[in-house]
Amino acid sequence: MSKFVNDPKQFVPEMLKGIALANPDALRYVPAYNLIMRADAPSDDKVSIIQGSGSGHEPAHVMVVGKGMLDAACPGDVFSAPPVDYVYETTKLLKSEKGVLYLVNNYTGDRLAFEMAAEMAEADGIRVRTLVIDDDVAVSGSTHTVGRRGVAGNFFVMKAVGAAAECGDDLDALVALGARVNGVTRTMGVALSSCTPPAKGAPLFQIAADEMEVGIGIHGEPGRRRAKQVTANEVVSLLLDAVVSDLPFQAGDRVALMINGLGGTPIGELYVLYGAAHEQLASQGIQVARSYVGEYCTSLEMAGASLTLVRLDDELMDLLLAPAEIPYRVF
Amino acid sequence: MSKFVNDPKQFVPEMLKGIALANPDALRYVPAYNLIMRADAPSDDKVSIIQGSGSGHEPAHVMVVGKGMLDAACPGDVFSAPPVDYVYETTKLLKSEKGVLYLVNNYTGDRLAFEMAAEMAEADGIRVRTLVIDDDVAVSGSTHTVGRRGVAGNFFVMKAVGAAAECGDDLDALVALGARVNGVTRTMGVALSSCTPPAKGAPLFQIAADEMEVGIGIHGEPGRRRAKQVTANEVVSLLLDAVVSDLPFQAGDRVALMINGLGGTPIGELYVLYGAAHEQLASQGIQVARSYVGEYCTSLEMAGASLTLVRLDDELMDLLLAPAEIPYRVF
Amino acid sequence: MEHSSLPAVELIVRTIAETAIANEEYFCQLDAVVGDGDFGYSLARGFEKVLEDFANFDRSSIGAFLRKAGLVIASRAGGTTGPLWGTAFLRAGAAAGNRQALSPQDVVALLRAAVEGIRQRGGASLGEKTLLDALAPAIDRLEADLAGGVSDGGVQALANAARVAEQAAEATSSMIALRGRASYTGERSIGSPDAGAVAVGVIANRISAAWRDFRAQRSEQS
Amino acid sequence: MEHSSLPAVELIVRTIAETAIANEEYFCQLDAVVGDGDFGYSLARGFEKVLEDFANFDRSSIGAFLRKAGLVIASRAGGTTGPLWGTAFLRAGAAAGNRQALSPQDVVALLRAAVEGIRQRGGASLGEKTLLDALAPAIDRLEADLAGGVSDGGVQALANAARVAEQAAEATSSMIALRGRASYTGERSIGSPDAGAVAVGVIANRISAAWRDFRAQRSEQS
Ligand SMILES: Nc1ncnc2c1ncn2[C@@H]1O[C@H](COP(=O)(O)OP(=O)(O)O)[C@@H](O)[C@H]1O
Ligand SMILES: Nc1ncnc2c1ncn2[C@@H]1O[C@H](COP(=O)(O)OP(=O)(O)O)[C@@H](O)[C@H]1O
Ligand SMILES: [Mg+2]
Ligand SMILES: [Mg+2]
Ligand SMILES: [Mg+2]
Ligand SMILES: [Mg+2]
Repeated sequence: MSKFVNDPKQFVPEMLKGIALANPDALRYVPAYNLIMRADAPSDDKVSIIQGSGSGHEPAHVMVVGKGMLDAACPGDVFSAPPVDYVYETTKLLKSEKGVLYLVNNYTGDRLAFEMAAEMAEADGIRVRTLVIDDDVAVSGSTHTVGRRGVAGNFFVMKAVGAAAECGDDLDALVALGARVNGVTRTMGVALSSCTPPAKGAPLFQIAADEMEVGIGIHGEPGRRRAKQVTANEVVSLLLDAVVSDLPFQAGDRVALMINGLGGTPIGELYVLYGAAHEQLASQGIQVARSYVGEYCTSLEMAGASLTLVRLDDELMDLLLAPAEIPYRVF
Repeated sequence: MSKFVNDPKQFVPEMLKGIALANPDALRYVPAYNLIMRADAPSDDKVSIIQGSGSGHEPAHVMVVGKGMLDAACPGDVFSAPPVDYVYETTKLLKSEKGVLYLVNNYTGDRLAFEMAAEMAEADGIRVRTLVIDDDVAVSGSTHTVGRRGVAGNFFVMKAVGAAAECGDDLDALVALGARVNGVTRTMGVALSSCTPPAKGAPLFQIAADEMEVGIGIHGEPGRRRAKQVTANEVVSLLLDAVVSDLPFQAGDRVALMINGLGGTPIGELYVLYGAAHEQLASQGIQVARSYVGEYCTSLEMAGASLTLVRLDDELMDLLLAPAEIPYRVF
Repeated sequence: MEHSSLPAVELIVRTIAETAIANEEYFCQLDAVVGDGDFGYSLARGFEKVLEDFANFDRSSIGAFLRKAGLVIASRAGGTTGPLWGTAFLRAGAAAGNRQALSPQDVVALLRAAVEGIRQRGGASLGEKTLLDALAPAIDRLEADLAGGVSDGGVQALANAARVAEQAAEATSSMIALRGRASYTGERSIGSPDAGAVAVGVIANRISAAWRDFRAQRSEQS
Repeated sequence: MEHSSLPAVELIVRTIAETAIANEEYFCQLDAVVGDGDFGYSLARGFEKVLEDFANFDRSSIGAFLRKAGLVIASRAGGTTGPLWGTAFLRAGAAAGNRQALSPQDVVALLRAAVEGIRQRGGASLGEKTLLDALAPAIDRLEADLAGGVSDGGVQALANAARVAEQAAEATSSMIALRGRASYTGERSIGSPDAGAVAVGVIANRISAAWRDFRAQRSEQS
């Protein structure tokens, strides 16, 4: 296992400690609940936004806590939804007069944990609303009773509601906004390799060196099909076909285009994908008005990428451009 | 080869095209010379700063062109210094009354290319000065006639001289500043895996799954020794021992600490290293005043990390905190 | 199993916990085939905490005891497992109420309440390749065996129920997963049993053995 | 090799170029052992461009022709190779000046100028495991063989020089690399020959063969 790790069971806490040490003024770390929160939260003038999910998707979500994004993140172990307790205790610590907004990626474990925590928090008199994010077009069809997964597109929901919350928007407005963003956001990913959770010590699934998993989930869940690897341009075509036809995006649309690395793919390759996607979209009359290339929602060290499109309007563009300050930064 | 690539020989141009498409207003791309330059450069009120090196180290250097950082980057192929021509033509396009500053990582190929280009540009009446960066402590001792390598620490030189150039500092002042930053910057890296240049299609070197290369270079060059993998805390100890003792850094120093990913290591692991390094430094009385965790100078998809320390003073801190706008960004 | 008292309930809970911990890796492996490989981990973390706090659990009634176990599981186990298994114990506790002993019918009612909790919380129906597909038929069998009255304290009935659970778990192999992370594998989930269902089988088997030993000791002593 | 004229120089340059391109992968592999594996790639890209522009090179003199080749190599080949090989051709061109033909002594002087250019540009001394360690002894041998005059137009002298280059390249195996990317391998570079030196040997060998054929054709024709 070629990883920087001490005791694998302490991987998540040690990562969180590192984040806290790197951001002593901006963040507070509560080890008992894997909680990373803004040092200046909660405030009764602002809805508290909480996201939680399994770990291993960094920078999502523990590295995007800060002004204009999340107020807190309470991750579970690698690829495991957080225990109810973490969510409940986090909710109590982030309690605000304006209410608490849960952003939940649509996975059974996450939904159940937040649902139970919400019941408990509401019993304490805390106002909670939950927004479920499900941007992954790979999962579709009638057999999927669990619905679509939430993947890299959750960045846009966090960014938009984070910016709006900073302006003082109330809980219901934020839920409506988040639902609107989720409604115009679509993603599909492709994996070129597997990944190894530290505590497991072995790859999550097997994939041959010349194969790819089309429609991969961010926990190594299978997607639509296993196929032979193809060129970067062809990868972009098949991702775009699935994503564009789903909403559908149409000629004349202005979009944000995200090429998200899954953890092991260098950013140079992501830009090769970006260039191809930008041009293929242009040829369909879809204009990329804002670009995001890098790692936003990963699967440990998995080689692969996902492509997200968001249909923009002026309000959404403003929210995306609003300033934000988080641990995940260059300078 | 699990990579997103079309024709491997077109890997670098396609990456550059992607960068240009993602930043249509800020950047200009000149395919003939692999050139990425600020759209608003050159200006006779500002020294033009050019960096060039092999590709495969992204975001260095093509993704850090912009206000407050580089004015242009002209990379060679993957892990290969740029041809003289690229550097020379770039220099002509970036010609400024205030002069042109070359930032060159200390590798023979890069030095020779910039040296020949400088001779040619000076013959054209362009004022050029060159600053060689050599922060890697792995390479030392009397046998190394080529001197130390320039690695991730070059970020701090670019950031500092980039900020100072934006304030109108003249060429000599920038060279002096850059030399000063380089003089207080030290780095060492460790690799847990090899990497595969697209045009080569096979790993650059062989390393067993339980081994690490201590003191790795950013082109897969060997370091100090091959060893069995150890815990994250032990990795930090041995990197810090080498880096701290070299300058040496001392109790009472305020430093910037960078944990740089080499391309294939997820940021969660980098924060595990960061936490350990921060604490080990604190126990030596060295205070981390500014942190950088992420990818700054990579080796394609190599699993591994480097640790950089910079001794700070107030002027340098201000330069690091000065705003900058580059393609490599989160929002 | 004429009238199960708190010591009997403690034994069952402890046996579940020890089995979960002992099989952490096996259960993870099963989940890795069609799911995401964390089931054994989540289950073990939850029940580890149960054993850790065991001595201090509220023992004022069987219901209080089971509710406490449920809270600990829900609070400590991540994934889908924490909420589902936590809810199961909480509901069983609620069904037991402040009883100090359970009749065979109480035991069945308590198990039915647990199943109903899982069903409500997770929204799954039978045949969707979840632990319900092992749990429900095993309880059916137990109810049938206990209905006519038993002479051995339920030893044979539990053994039968465990066998049904194991067989039913095995039979989930032919199902297509429609719930949890495994559902993303779609058709590919066919051919491997559901991790949660197998866990129910393994645990039922251990409970059956533990109960047999427990009864044997009691009759020696008496 | 009494008096080499432009066609002879063209043949040599073309042979170097074709050999570099044909051995791209082999030279990369050699560089990968102790260096960073790009030597063959850089060399091939440079000489590809030489062949591409070949027809349009300035042919007003041997010096002009060689300088043009040097410029193209320096401008197109990356790595250390571009500046070093480019400089070598530029210096050889400068030494040739506007001559239309070269005496054997001119050829040696031109090669010495190339070596001196590499030495100045790269700062390497003999014994530091670079291409100089094959090139310098081969030129020494060529100079010695040509000194007494030759009757076969230099065919045998070139063959001898090529053999010396190959042997010297082989002998770099025991050296420790002190220049270029290979120097970072330190002690580990011992046991494998230097890529640049091997390339010089291979190229010298191909030049020797090409020259023999060229002379044979000429004598048939005459
Ligand atoms: N909605 C559901 N209802 C009942 N049981 C479920 C449901 N979803 C999953 N399970 C059970 O939980 C097991 C997986 O648990 P776990 O690995 O913790 O969940 P996940 O990784 O999917 O979040 C499955 O094997 C299945 O038996
Ligand atoms: N300073 C130097 N002087 C002369 N030859 C050198 C020098 N450095 C490297 N070489 C030669 O160049 C070859 C490597 O070329 P190349 O791969 O392009 O360089 P690099 O990858 O080190 O930039 C070596 O095998 C060696 O023969
Ligand atoms: Mg899970
Ligand atoms: Mg090189
Ligand atoms: Mg699971
Ligand atoms: Mg090389």
